[in-house]
Amino acid sequence: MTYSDIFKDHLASPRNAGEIPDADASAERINPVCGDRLRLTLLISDGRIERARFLAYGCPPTLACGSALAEMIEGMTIEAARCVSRQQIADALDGLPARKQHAAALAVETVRAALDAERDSDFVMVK
Amino acid sequence: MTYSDIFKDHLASPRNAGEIPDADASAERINPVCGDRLRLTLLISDGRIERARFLAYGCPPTLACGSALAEMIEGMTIEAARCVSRQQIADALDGLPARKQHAAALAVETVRAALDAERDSDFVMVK
Amino acid sequence: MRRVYLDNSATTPVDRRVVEAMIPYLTEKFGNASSVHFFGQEARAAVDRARREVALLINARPNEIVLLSGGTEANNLAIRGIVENVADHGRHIITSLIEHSAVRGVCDALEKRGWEITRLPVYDDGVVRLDDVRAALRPDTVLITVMLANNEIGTIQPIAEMGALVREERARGRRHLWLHTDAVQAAGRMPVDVEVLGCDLLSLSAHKLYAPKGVGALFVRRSVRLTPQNIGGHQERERRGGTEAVPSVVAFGAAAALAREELSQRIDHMQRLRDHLETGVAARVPDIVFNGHRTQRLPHLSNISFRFIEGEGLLINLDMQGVAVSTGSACSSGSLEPSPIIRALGRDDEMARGSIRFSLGKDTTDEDIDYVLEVLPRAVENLRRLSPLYQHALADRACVVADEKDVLAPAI
Amino acid sequence: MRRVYLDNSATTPVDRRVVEAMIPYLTEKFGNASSVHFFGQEARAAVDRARREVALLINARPNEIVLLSGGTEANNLAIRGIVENVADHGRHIITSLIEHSAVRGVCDALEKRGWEITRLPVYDDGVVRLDDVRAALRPDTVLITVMLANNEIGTIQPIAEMGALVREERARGRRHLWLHTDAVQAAGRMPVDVEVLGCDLLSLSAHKLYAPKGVGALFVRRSVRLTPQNIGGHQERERRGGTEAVPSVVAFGAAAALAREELSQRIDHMQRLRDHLETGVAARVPDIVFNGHRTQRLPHLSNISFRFIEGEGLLINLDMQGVAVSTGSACSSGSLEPSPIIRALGRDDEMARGSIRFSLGKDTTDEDIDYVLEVLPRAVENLRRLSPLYQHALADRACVVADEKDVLAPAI
Ligand SMILES: Cc1ncc(COP(=O)(O)O)c(C=O)c1O
Ligand SMILES: Cc1ncc(COP(=O)(O)O)c(C=O)c1O
Repeated sequence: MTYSDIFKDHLASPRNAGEIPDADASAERINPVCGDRLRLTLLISDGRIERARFLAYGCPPTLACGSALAEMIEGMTIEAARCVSRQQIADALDGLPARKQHAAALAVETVRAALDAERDSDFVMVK
Repeated sequence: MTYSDIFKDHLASPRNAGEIPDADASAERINPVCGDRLRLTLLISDGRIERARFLAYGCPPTLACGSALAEMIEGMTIEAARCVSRQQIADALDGLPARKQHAAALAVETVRAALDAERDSDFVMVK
Repeated sequence: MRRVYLDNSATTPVDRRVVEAMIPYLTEKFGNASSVHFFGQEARAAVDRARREVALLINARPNEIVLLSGGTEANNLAIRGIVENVADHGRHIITSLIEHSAVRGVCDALEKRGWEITRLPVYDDGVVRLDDVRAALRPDTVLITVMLANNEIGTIQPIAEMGALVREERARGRRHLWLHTDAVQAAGRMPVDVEVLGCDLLSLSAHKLYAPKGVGALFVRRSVRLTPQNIGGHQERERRGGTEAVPSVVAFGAAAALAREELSQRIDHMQRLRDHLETGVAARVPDIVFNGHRTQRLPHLSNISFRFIEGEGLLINLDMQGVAVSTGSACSSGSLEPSPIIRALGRDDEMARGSIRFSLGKDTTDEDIDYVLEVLPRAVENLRRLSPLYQHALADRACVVADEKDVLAPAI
Repeated sequence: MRRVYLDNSATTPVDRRVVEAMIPYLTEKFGNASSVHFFGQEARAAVDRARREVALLINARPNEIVLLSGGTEANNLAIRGIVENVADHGRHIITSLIEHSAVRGVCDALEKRGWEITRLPVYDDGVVRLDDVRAALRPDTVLITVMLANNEIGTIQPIAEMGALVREERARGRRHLWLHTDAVQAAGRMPVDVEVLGCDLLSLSAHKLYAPKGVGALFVRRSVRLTPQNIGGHQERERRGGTEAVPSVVAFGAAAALAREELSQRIDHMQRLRDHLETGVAARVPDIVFNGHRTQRLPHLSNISFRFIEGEGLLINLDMQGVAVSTGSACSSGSLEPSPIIRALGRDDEMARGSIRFSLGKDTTDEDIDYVLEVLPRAVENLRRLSPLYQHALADRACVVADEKDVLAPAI
């Protein structure tokens, strides 16, 4: 269970850590198996993610995946962000141990949940 | 299972090894449990053992006890030789491992058998 | 980078003096202790000397010491060796909830094979109660196996009291009840005396006391009979087959001798630094809980739960700054495994996941501890800043302040 | 005194290069391979490297190697691990009459617990016949365990043929039949390739190939499932609990790499000297018998029965002159224990008691052998002069001469 240097760097200096006070979209997801948590807040304008901030509780892969995710999606279109895959996140960390793939899954799930919530709120507004 | 220096010296340079051609008394005894053999031949005159020679086959304690025995009894009276104990033989070797006491027993048995044979032959002659 | 090793409960470096004692037995004096010739006798004599030293460390006799491959094997041989031997007399085992995985694993495996296991609680101080042992005793109980000192929180169990209990039972005519204790963590860190403890079996591992990994011992009180587990050859009086690991055994003996001679210095030294560490952490880091009984514990160990964060993240952050510690929680195979030991104290999952074990050694220095006190608070703070649990708690506390115009709640 | 060590089948000295490879893992790099931090990862990486080297030595994959405490434990885990796991499918085991005491002892213990054991003969050449294996196979046979090379006479058994037989059986749909071979003596002395052998399990011990005592390995072909015997921790993929003996494992790996690189040189060297020894002894000492197949045997070993004398006496006499050898016979606990291996060759007790094993090593020299050829004939002669059996035989031969006016009978 050795972690890559990039992985460790994400742990030591998390990218985009924190919370956006008046976020356009947010989600907090819990991995029901192990209790790990990921919270994501986003500023969105013109269908593009302007800022992304994350908070995470749990084992190191969850922290690192949150960091990699938040860094990666900043500047992406909503569509692109919705398509971010586990593999992309794992790649950004130079790989994840086989048993720790669940952390990337949590990250993917959280960003989609946040974007779904955003879409729903748009929908509500239109209505 | 370490052997004493004296023990090893008996092994390296057995005392009184060999066989007396026209012995006054002799015996060969086999330890029925392990097959070890001790052969003793004696020259006796005036109730005293003038020469004692041994041959032995078997584990080192049997060889050493044969050597110690033959050395010890040369010059003894028949009565004294008959009374040689296992302990005396073990002492002459600076001790024997607990599991090897049977070798001293074989030595004691062999000298007594030889002397018994001698007495019996006297008896025959008197008769 | 400065490196500070505070994981001496996981393993210890081999003492230089021990290395020197062992090296000749790798090279010139390499004989097999079962060989009759000079090389063999030289090895045999060395094994005998080492066995005496190991025996002396725990006030046993040399022929009560079975040398084997480590603490795990000692626990396996003790437990399976006893219960298989007396399976006709009873199949009930008493143990605790905080045993090392070797004892826990063997008991679990025996349970599947038809034995019944009672696992005693340890309450919030991490200590088994004698009354619970007494209450758990049944006519078919054949073995009590409780560790002398715990590996994760360092709590010391009342083994001597259990030993007295077993002897009482024997005095009443009970013949098939034995007491085993895993003293792997205790040896070299507190006095261990099999006569004081009154145990029948006691496990030791060399690598916890500055000797190499892969060698250990089981004390087997004379007259106690075991079903051997590793069969072959006549070694160890038929109790454990296999060529004796002469160099490792020699090292174990040398380390045992040093542990005996230096015990009280080592205890004083480690306890002073450990207390310095705990005072320092308490002063610098809020929202922590010390785990385990405050006094009835080993002198070298401190187990702390840091709220809002998970142990492995902290461990890795400390490791990146050269500080080696351990955590009882291990998020492996995708399932939550908060430390079962900390859970047994009645703490919630968050506390169990956020626990860190600092275990000092005889060579730990004041500077080592100062360095930890420098880097640890920052590492905790950084992780907390990331933690949604912490942010939620901050928000809650802010409400309290706002509502009640009160100061921040004290550390929980 | 000059010392000549010809007991390399009992154990070997640790190679200087191996000692150097291992020492850092006693001191600076002392981590526990299960620890997450730097010290642990350093140890883990070293264990992985060593595992690869051990795997390469026998053409296996690293994850097919279970590291453990020696050849004895490997044999225990292999046999008990398999048969306990498939006890519902059958309880018949095929083995040979000349197995090492670890295999023999485990089989004997299983027999007491209800398994049936067929022990195959080895005839006068010390080799198991494939036809006997085939004939012994039953529907409830779950394991064939026959050693690759014998420790006392060095004969090589037809394991590849047994492997082919097992694969034939599998091709016919048989699912619960495995082949184990004890390669402890073979490794480093002949090519050992698990694919060529077709075995499912293979035992190794480090101290027979210039690494320390107390570490070994079991090859477990992937898909083969075992009931673990030493329980605790998650080490070795749950197949063997206990903290990895990192320094010893590193040494094992280094020694395995050297054994692989130097194999053919070592074989040539040892075989040349061994043949020199045998020719020399045959020329100088009458009334001897070479035990075991003349060619199908390990290159480093020679087993000779000296008529009329007992092995231990000769051993001690040689030892007093600095020559270390071994004997299969051991007159312990007052009962005759002539070597069961030599007895299995059909020789009488006298031959079995008078057998001596000379086992050479990679560092044995021409001078060593010359020295043995100088002291051995005298030692034999001295013991024979003491032997009543010899004197009787001489007398018999003298009669023959006297009666038939013939020359002395040739060596018997
Ligand atoms: C309490 C306890 N028992 C047993 C063991 C196992 O000993 P070993 O590492 O020698 O297998 C350990 C250490 O890992 C331990 O801490
Ligand atoms: C053939 C054989 N198998 C097994 C063993 C046992 O190995 P270890 O000495 O590592 O326990 C030995 C050596 O003693 C051996 O020669």
